[in-house]
Amino acid sequence: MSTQQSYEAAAAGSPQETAEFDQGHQSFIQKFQHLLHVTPSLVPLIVLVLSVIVFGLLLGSKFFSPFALTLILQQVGIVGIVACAQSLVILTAGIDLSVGAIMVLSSVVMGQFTFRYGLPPEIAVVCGLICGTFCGFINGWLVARMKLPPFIVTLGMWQIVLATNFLYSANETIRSQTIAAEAPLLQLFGEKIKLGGAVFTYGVIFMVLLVILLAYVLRHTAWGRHVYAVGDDPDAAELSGVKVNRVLISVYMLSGLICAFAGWAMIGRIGSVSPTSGQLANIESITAVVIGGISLFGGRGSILGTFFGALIVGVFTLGLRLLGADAQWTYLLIGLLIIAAVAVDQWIRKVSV
Amino acid sequence: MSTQQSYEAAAAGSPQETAEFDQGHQSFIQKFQHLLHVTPSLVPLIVLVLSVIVFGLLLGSKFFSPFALTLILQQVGIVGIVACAQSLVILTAGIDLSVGAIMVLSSVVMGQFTFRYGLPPEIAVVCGLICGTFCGFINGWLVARMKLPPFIVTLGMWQIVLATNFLYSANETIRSQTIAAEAPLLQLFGEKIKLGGAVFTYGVIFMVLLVILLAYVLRHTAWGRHVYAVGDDPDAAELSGVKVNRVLISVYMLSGLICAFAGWAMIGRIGSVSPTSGQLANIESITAVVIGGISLFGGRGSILGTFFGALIVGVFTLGLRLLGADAQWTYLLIGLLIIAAVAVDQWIRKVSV
Amino acid sequence: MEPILKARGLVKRYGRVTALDHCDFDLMPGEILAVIGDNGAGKSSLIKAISGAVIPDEGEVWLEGRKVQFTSPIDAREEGIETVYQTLAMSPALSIADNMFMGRELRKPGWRGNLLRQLDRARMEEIAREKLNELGLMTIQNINQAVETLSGGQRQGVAVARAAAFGSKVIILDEPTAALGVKESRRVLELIQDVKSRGIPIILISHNMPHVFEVADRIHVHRLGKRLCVIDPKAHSMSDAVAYMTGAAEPAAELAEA
Amino acid sequence: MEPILKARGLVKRYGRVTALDHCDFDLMPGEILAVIGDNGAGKSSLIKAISGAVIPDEGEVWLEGRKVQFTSPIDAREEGIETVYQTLAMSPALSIADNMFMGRELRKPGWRGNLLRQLDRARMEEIAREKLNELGLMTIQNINQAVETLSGGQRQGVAVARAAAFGSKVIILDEPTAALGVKESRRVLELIQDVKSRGIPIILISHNMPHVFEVADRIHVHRLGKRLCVIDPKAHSMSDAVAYMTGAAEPAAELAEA
Amino acid sequence: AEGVTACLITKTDTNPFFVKMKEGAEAKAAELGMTLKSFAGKIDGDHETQVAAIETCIADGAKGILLTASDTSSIVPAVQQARDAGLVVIALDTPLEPIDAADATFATDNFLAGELIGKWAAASLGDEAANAKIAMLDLAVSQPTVGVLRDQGFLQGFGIDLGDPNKWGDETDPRIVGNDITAGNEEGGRRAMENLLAKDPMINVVYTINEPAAAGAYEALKAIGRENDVLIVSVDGGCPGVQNIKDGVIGATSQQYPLLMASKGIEAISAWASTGAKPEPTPGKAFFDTGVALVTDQPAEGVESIDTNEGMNLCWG
Ligand SMILES: Nc1ncnc2c1ncn2[C@@H]1O[C@H](COP(=O)(O)OP(=O)(O)OP(=O)(O)O)[C@@H](O)[C@H]1O
Ligand SMILES: Nc1ncnc2c1ncn2[C@@H]1O[C@H](COP(=O)(O)OP(=O)(O)OP(=O)(O)O)[C@@H](O)[C@H]1O
Ligand SMILES: O[C@@H]1[C@H](O)[C@H](O)CO[C@H]1O
Ligand SMILES: [Mg+2]
Ligand SMILES: [Mg+2]
Repeated sequence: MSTQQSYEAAAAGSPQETAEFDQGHQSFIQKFQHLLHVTPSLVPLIVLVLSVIVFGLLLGSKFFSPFALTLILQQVGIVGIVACAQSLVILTAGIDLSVGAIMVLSSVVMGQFTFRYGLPPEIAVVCGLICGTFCGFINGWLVARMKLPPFIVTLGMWQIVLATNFLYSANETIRSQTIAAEAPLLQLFGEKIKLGGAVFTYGVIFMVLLVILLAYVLRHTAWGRHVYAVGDDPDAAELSGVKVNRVLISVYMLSGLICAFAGWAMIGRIGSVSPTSGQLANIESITAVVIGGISLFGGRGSILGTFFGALIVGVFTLGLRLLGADAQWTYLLIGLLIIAAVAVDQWIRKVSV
Repeated sequence: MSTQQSYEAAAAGSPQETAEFDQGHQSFIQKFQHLLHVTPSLVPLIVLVLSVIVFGLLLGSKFFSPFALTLILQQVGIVGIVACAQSLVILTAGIDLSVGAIMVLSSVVMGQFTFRYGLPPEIAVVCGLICGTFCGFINGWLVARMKLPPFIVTLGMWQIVLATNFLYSANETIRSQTIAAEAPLLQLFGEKIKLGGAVFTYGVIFMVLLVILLAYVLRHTAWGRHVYAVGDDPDAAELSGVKVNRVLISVYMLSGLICAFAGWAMIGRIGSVSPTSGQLANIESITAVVIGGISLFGGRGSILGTFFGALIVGVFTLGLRLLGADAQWTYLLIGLLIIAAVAVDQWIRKVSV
Repeated sequence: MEPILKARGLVKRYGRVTALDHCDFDLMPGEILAVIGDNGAGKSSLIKAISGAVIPDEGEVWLEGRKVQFTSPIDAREEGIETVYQTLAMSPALSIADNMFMGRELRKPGWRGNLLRQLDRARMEEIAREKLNELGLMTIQNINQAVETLSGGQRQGVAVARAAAFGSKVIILDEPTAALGVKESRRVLELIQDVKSRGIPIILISHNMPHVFEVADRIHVHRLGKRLCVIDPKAHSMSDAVAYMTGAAEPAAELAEA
Repeated sequence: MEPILKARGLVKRYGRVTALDHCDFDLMPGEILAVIGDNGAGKSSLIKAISGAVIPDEGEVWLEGRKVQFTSPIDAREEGIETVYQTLAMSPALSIADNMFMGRELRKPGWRGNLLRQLDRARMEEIAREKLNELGLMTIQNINQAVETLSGGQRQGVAVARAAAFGSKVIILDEPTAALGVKESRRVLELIQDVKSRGIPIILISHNMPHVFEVADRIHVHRLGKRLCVIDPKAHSMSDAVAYMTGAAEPAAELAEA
Repeated sequence: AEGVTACLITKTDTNPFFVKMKEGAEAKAAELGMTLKSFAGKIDGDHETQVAAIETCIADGAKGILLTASDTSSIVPAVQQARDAGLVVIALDTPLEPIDAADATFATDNFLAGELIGKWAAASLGDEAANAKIAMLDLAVSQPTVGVLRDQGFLQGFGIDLGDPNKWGDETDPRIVGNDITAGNEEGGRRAMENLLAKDPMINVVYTINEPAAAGAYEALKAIGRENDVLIVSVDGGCPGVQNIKDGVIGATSQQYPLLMASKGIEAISAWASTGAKPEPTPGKAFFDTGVALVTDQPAEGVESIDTNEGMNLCWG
């Protein structure tokens, strides 16, 4: 038992401390770069702050008023909530093209259960939330158990859920006045708190709380770390003891649930229950996620980034419109700005390696 | 120079042939499985053939006629061409959300250059092709040189190109009759060859030739192998001597060029030059690619698969309409069938490991 | 004595490639069993088949006399079988501590752990640091580094530290020292003997003959997808082992039955 | 004599981690230079910096006396520097032959190659097979296997075979035998000597002291991100080398200048 | 009304109909020295973008909004918010639900537009109308209101029992071969026509949601050589559409007047800004009817129509 190769013994007297290096002149800039490096969501935050400042300078008080700034929050509210759901799925290296459809079907269920079947609105809301979660479960089950690509699963579900929505609702809108009179609970997220000129709807507050909650869960719980691990390398995660299927199914279910909440919040925002809403939710939520710095290949990025990403688009949209650009020019400029925002992001990241 | 550890010498007399194993009873099924394994595009082909058979049995000669079958080819013609472009980009682990916009802008350029500026149609067509290639070049440059995520780049370009298209064309359609009278070259791809009841448009023939050409290039040229290597692992490709940036830019340029051809083919199909066409080209082309078995993570799959993927969607759409499903139900069923098609594909693959 | 882990007639084919060809396997309680063989002989495939990472086409596995059928590595882990795969199985973008505690994270004590289910990062980092120091990996400067930024050997060290810290019934190490330096390899060997002294049997795959002969109680020689023979390192020389595994010599008939 | 490859004052930092700390380097024409050091000492970072795979924060590199600034490994390759990276740099989904000829594919003779630019698969496969056989990798049953399905050692063998086949001015091998079996490692050592006899200098990073002392003309000892000293294997023992690289002993002052 | 800001919010920015509406509004605004800001949904039926646009107009301090609503009842709370903030809101083209949610409405009657082409088709076929085979080329699966109104108006005019008048596709009349969707463009029109032709190649009447869809349907018919024995009817009466009637592509179309709607709307905002007066509706109707006219070169008995020369003069209004 002691065929030990003799030269190996020479290593015995080696020092026992961890290596340390003189970092040289650690200037402020270098410290800042390091901070950016360890907190990637700071980058979209910087882009956001820069764009607020630029539009503020260009537009003055029209833009830089509590009213306009909180208006942006309201305008990105729904997309922000949906983008949270989308972030979770994208973190697992998936994609959810059915978010918009699930959102609108859930809101239709809330509305129709109340008005068609006469259920109490509380129960109808719960049914809507269950509906969303169930759609998410189907997505998750197909992705995790059947090993189908998320893109296809949710593309299929998008069509299925949307068609179901149109068939079930018979394309009928439930009018805002009716809801306000008979089931105001459905419009809960439309309630506002006013502070000076600033207007915060419950929907906006919900979005902010949701972002904080998810940021906590992703960072500070085991489940959160597993979400990252699954997105990073599912085989490695499986081999090192993560119940990959369970994590995937739970992520898609949670995504469905959040979309159902978004559907509820949407009733609050637009007042009525309309089966044609939410058609742009897919592309807008994915845009927010990607501008926010989450990799479409999974496992990298943070939910705070998504939040800032959604706000960046909101700021650009409102700012450009107030500057008087007309619709096609706005689209064109937003296209340019999206690319520019990500280029700045990329550049800051590169500087900060 | 001969501290060689003595025991290593014992390996000297080891045999020099490659290991071989008795494969046991290589039944027909096993050989078939192996074939599926080495030719992954066979799987969507099988799904395609199965669905043609099923619809043929259900619908009889209404579906199983040369007319209906070639009609499917015509209906998937444009998507098929665009899906070729999309496949190339997705093979490099990218995605091109601007395909539809590039297609329609190119067709508008061909039309407007002919009719607004009075250029000969040959030159206008060339300008349109250059326009598409140039849009692709911008995409490629941003992806390769600026290292921006393809999703964002092409999302931005989508908005930019589409807005340019609407601004430039002033939303004016150039009518089919005018084109037929003054610049029939623009409608070239609408010309047909009839063989019995079967109708082949030049557009369909172009699509088939394009698929064959790309299949050859991807499989049998160095550039083709580099496309796969870049999609597989760009760092590894770079380290092993592939000019990754050059490959990426060339892929996006080629994609733009193919989209411009699709735009030309579209003029042939719808007769007129219409700035509102092509709105579904993104999602439909990606669907075809994914159903055809190309991985969205790049580096795996074949262009033939894409071709079959496009045909599968075409068969389902027409088949269901002929079975009498109305538009909403068709939509729902196509959702189900897309999932089912990929599930069958996955199952066949699993069996064949 | 009954083997703690036993396999019979394992077959695994990948298309036209045969990785395991009716392979047998035995691990005795408390022993260090080395598995040696040429590149591509099927060693990794063998341990994947017994740890649930791949499902064999044919053949059976017994753990402590019970027939088991692991369908995932989690099944095996829940039975106390801890494996360091050759590919290391780590999440590149996550930190060292995250990776070490993946699937068995520690929570904060009290309500923050129970109610908020908050992870105890500080403790996990501290333990991770300690385990790495035990292996002599003093060049890891930042315990929060993403695993993908570690050097080849550092990465391997993290994987080995993880298995040693958590294995309870069997520990499987697939080439644990391949990328390690002289000092770090030495530490791993010490660790292996440490684990053995806690009564836990170890399967060690290695190409390093001096190391194998130093620590192994028995040596399973793998060749062309099957167990060629099992030899006693005290009764055979390294040259014998090398000759058998490369096919330069045939083992005596009775060895093949060992 | 002028070094064929020379570097002075290389620095590479990754955030808070220092990988190279004002490191010097010299490779003489026709020699085999071994680089040894602890895990994470910065050996891979060093060769990445001189082969263009990473761009150093500070420092300069000379090739044959000319100052060079490689911004990508392709630049280095075009100068005839061929590298086997520790991570192997292969495209997992592509076949062995595809990987070996990546970036320098052979085309069919005649119009099919010139006009249709058709690859000569048959010849590439044949050459690939031959190169692998030279390394004794007899277990590779199917030359069209995707690299991701190869065993750890087989994969490494493919990478080494590639470098040996194409290197013209300098060949750099980062732990080429780490995952290789006894027989296959032996072949690689023979190959290294073969290459040297063709007059091509080699940089060899390895943790295997007997191998290093067997083939190296000079040994560069790397420690904590810099060159600690350069020793002559005939004048020093393995124990000396190990003591220097692990920090257990300090080299004599004059060595550090070698 | 110098310096007054007005907003125009349309359903999309990609439909020539709305492009013309925008041009009309811009011209009028320039004439009156007003600033016009125009907004549009990204796709037809995109309701949220319209809500955001109304909010932006409020934040921008505009005096009035011209709105073609994508979702006629869902938009009402947002409209109310604008009115509460002192803006005048005028619905163009599409009445809100309820119609008095807007301060005024300048619109075409879309149901009437459909009815006219339905009557014309039935009258042109004469006795053959009883054996007609009809293809219905609609807008989108979401059944937006314009689409439903025109579709159902057409069927009513043709003499077909509607079932539920709030949705299409529930009719049982065997003369209807099927409904398909076109997205309102040429490509969708061609594909939908092909699908229905594969179902029944003997279709002889084609209703289309608008003229681009009609042009696409025509290409499909031409491809099988049936372009001359099928009646295509449509809605809009845009200049290319009227030209297509001249060329025999479309049989008849119901013409609307978006430029008129827009310029009237701008005038109304200007009046509101200077005098606080709101426009009056057409006597006997809840809205100001900008009118609809059937354009065809083959007038049918019992259906009033104008010919293409007049249609050309009036196109886009
Ligand atoms: N997924 C797979 N697909 C196809 N062939 C495979 C796959 N995995 C392994 N093989 C093949 O099976 C054989 C055995 O591989 P294995 O990894 O078990 O070898 P090994 O003995 O561990 O080799 P090494 O010492 O190099 O790690 C090899 O020929 C390998 O190419
Ligand atoms: N991309 C990176 N980001 C952060 N740190 C890095 C990165 N690459 C290397 N390092 C760190 O730099 C140091 C040197 O790494 P390097 O890979 O050069 O070591 P090595 O000497 O090759 O070690 P081994 O023998 O284990 O291969 C290590 O501490 C490593 O963690
Ligand atoms: O209401 C509009 C117009 O009438 C036009 O025909 C376009 O389609 C509808 O949305
Ligand atoms: Mg192995
Ligand atoms: Mg290294």
